Amino acid sequence: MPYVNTNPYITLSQLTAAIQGTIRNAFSGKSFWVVADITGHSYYPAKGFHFFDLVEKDPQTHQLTAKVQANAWSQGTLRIKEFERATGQRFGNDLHVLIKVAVEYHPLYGLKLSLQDIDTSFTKGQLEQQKQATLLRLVTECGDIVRKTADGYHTRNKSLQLQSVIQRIAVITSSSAAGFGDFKKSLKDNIHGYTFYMDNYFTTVQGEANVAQVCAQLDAIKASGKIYDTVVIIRGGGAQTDLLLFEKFEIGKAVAGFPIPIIAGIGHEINETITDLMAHTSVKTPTMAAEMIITHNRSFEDALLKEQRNIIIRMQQTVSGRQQQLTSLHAHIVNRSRDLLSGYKEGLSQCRQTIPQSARHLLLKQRSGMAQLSGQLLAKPGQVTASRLQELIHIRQNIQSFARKLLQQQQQELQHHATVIRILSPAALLKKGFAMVYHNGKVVTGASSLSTGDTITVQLADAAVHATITSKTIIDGNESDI
Amino acid sequence: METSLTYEAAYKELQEIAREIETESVSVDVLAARVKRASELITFCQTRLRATEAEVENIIQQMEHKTI
Amino acid sequence: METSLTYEAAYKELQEIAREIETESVSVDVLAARVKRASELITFCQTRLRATEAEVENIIQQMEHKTI
Amino acid sequence: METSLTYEAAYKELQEIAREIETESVSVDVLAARVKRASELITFCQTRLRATEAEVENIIQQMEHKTI
Amino acid sequence: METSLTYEAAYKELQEIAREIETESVSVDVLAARVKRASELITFCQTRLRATEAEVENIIQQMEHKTI
Amino acid sequence: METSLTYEAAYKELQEIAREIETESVSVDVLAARVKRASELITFCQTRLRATEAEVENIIQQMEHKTI
Amino acid sequence: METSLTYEAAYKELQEIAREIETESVSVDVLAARVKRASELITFCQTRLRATEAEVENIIQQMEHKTI
Repeated sequence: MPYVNTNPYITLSQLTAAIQGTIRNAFSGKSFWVVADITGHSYYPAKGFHFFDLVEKDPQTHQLTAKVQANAWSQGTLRIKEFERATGQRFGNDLHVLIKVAVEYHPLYGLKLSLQDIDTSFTKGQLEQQKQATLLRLVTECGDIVRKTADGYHTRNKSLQLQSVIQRIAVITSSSAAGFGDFKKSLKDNIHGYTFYMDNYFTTVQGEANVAQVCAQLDAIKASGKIYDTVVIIRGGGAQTDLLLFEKFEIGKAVAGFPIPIIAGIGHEINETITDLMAHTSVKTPTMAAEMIITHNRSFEDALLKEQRNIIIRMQQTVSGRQQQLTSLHAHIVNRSRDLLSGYKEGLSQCRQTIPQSARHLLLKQRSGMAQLSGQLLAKPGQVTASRLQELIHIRQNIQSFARKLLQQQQQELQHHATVIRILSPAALLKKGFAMVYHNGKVVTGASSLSTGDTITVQLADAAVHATITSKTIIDGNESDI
Repeated sequence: METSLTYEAAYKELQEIAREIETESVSVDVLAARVKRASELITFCQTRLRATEAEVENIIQQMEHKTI
Repeated sequence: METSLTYEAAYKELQEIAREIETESVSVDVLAARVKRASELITFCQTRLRATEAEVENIIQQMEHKTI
Repeated sequence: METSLTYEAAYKELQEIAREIETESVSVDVLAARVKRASELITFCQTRLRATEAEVENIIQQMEHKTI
Repeated sequence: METSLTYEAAYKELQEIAREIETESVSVDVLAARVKRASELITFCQTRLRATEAEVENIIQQMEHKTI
Repeated sequence: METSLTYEAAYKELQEIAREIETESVSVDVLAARVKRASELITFCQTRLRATEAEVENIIQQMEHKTI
Repeated sequence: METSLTYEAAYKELQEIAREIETESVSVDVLAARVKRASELITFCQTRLRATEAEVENIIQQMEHKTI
């Protein structure tokens, strides 16, 4: 049966025109900030066009949930260049971005999103987040070689002491890199004429995929058995972007734990990569790395020359100091010797003075002692005899007077006795009128033996009378008692 | 001069000499010798900084002959 | 003078003599001998010092020629 | 009177007689005899005393003549 | 005078004599001898002292000629 | 008078006699004899004293002649 | 006088005699003898003293002549 078109129809172009009209009606003059990942990116430098897909993935399943083709024409490409400069990140696959797009429909090419602007801060934040995650991982997983400190990160490599002179250098770089050329030239042409020995360990230093290569070259350096003063990592120059390689955990770890001090001269201006943070020293460009090495060596030479000057000055000071010491010692010995001699002279002359003086004095004293003694001896004997004579005279007087006195006294006593006897003699008594009465030839002292008629003789001074007693009266009074 | 002499050792020795002289713990008897040694050390370092490896070797040879 | 005498030993002896003379512990009997000895020691020390000075100066000259 | 009588003995006897008389222990009978004896003794003593006196005075005179 | 006599010993003896005479602990019997001895010792000491002085001065002169 | 008598002994005896007479312990019988003895002793002592005096004076005279 | 007598001994004896006479503890019997001895001792001492004086003075003169 012949095909009969019973359904009414329009042409595709009519349809696409309708779609285009609808979309234009809906989206014309509008633009949208969209968050999406980039895939399938391609860039045509000649035209300055970017073609890429914007996709969205399910966070859990990672299944695509949306996908739209996108492009960037001259205006968008300009924005992208600014973005790359600002972030240090190449616009390309796997980049998570916030972009401003306009929705366009073309009957021939279909639905496309046209990039009008790209949010630099958003990507920077993204990169920073990734970087912080990597750093956290380094600190947690490689705690023995990486440590967070108040002002950054401390690594084993940082703790290594640079040699006083850096002469033996291992360079990790790309052979074709312009930065390597700059580095070599700077070292070679140094104004001080320092010599350097350089071994090149070539690798690709761009693209995240080359992490293993860089790590392998580090291992090769270690395995070489040569002694290097430093390892210099130089990126090949060119675009300021594509630093993601140096943000990688593996490289960070290898650099942090490397036994030779690493100088990173990766060449960027924006911010330091993880490699920079982990390396011993980090400079902005390969030329600066060379300059740093030359300056380092120069400072050693300066130190040497400073010591040399010190030694020269001190040596001269020492010699002149010794000279002074010697001179002063010399003067001292001379002066003291003279003093000593004059002191001895003084002592001697004093002896010479005092001895005669003392001797004369001694003799004088003896002489005066002698004079005194002889004076005593002259005067005293006369006194002795005179006093003896006096004694004699005195004793003679005594004898005379006492002999006379004795005789006188004897005379008086004798006189006294004579007087007493004279007074008491009977003759004296009779003269005074007393009489003695005799009876029968005996002296009568009481009347008891006498009686009346008895004859008694009374003796008087001049005669004796005889009487007879005629009466007798007893006297009882004492009136005449003497 | 010792072949194993490093820049560090040379510098250290130099400092030691400077310190000795400064503290006058070096006697006049060895003063000249010390200065000579310092001179050699500096020469050694400076030469080594600039010369090629072969030249350095040569200098070391000469130094050894002199000092013995 | 003894060939084995060092500057240091000579200087020490010199100081000893100076101290002796200072403290008057040296008698007239030995004073001349001591002063003579001191004179010899000073001469010795000065000779040594000058030799050292010359030597040092020489080394310094060489060093300066090299480094400039 | 006894030729052997001394002044001392005479004087002693005299004193004895004087004491007897004074104490009235002698009777009038013997008093006269005692007084007689006493009188004799006094005479003796006085004679002696005068003789001695004369002699002593004589010696003294001589002494004074000599020493003056 | 003894040949072995030293200035020191002589001076000591001299001082001893001076002290003895001064304190008058020396008798007249030996004074002259002591003074004589002192005189000899002084002569000895002076001779010695002058000789030493001359010698020392000579050495000092030589030293100064040398050092200037 | 005894030839062996000394001044000292004589004077002592004299003092003894004086004391006896003073204390009246000498009897009249011997008084004259004692005084006589005293007189003799005094004469003896005086003689001696004068002799000594003269002798001493003589010695002193000689001394003074010498010393003046 | 004894030949072995020293001034010292003589002076001492003299002092002893002076003291005896001074205190009158010397008897008249020996006084003259003592004074005589003293006189001799004085003579001796003075002689000695003069001799010593002369000798000492002589030595002193010589000393002074020498040293001036």
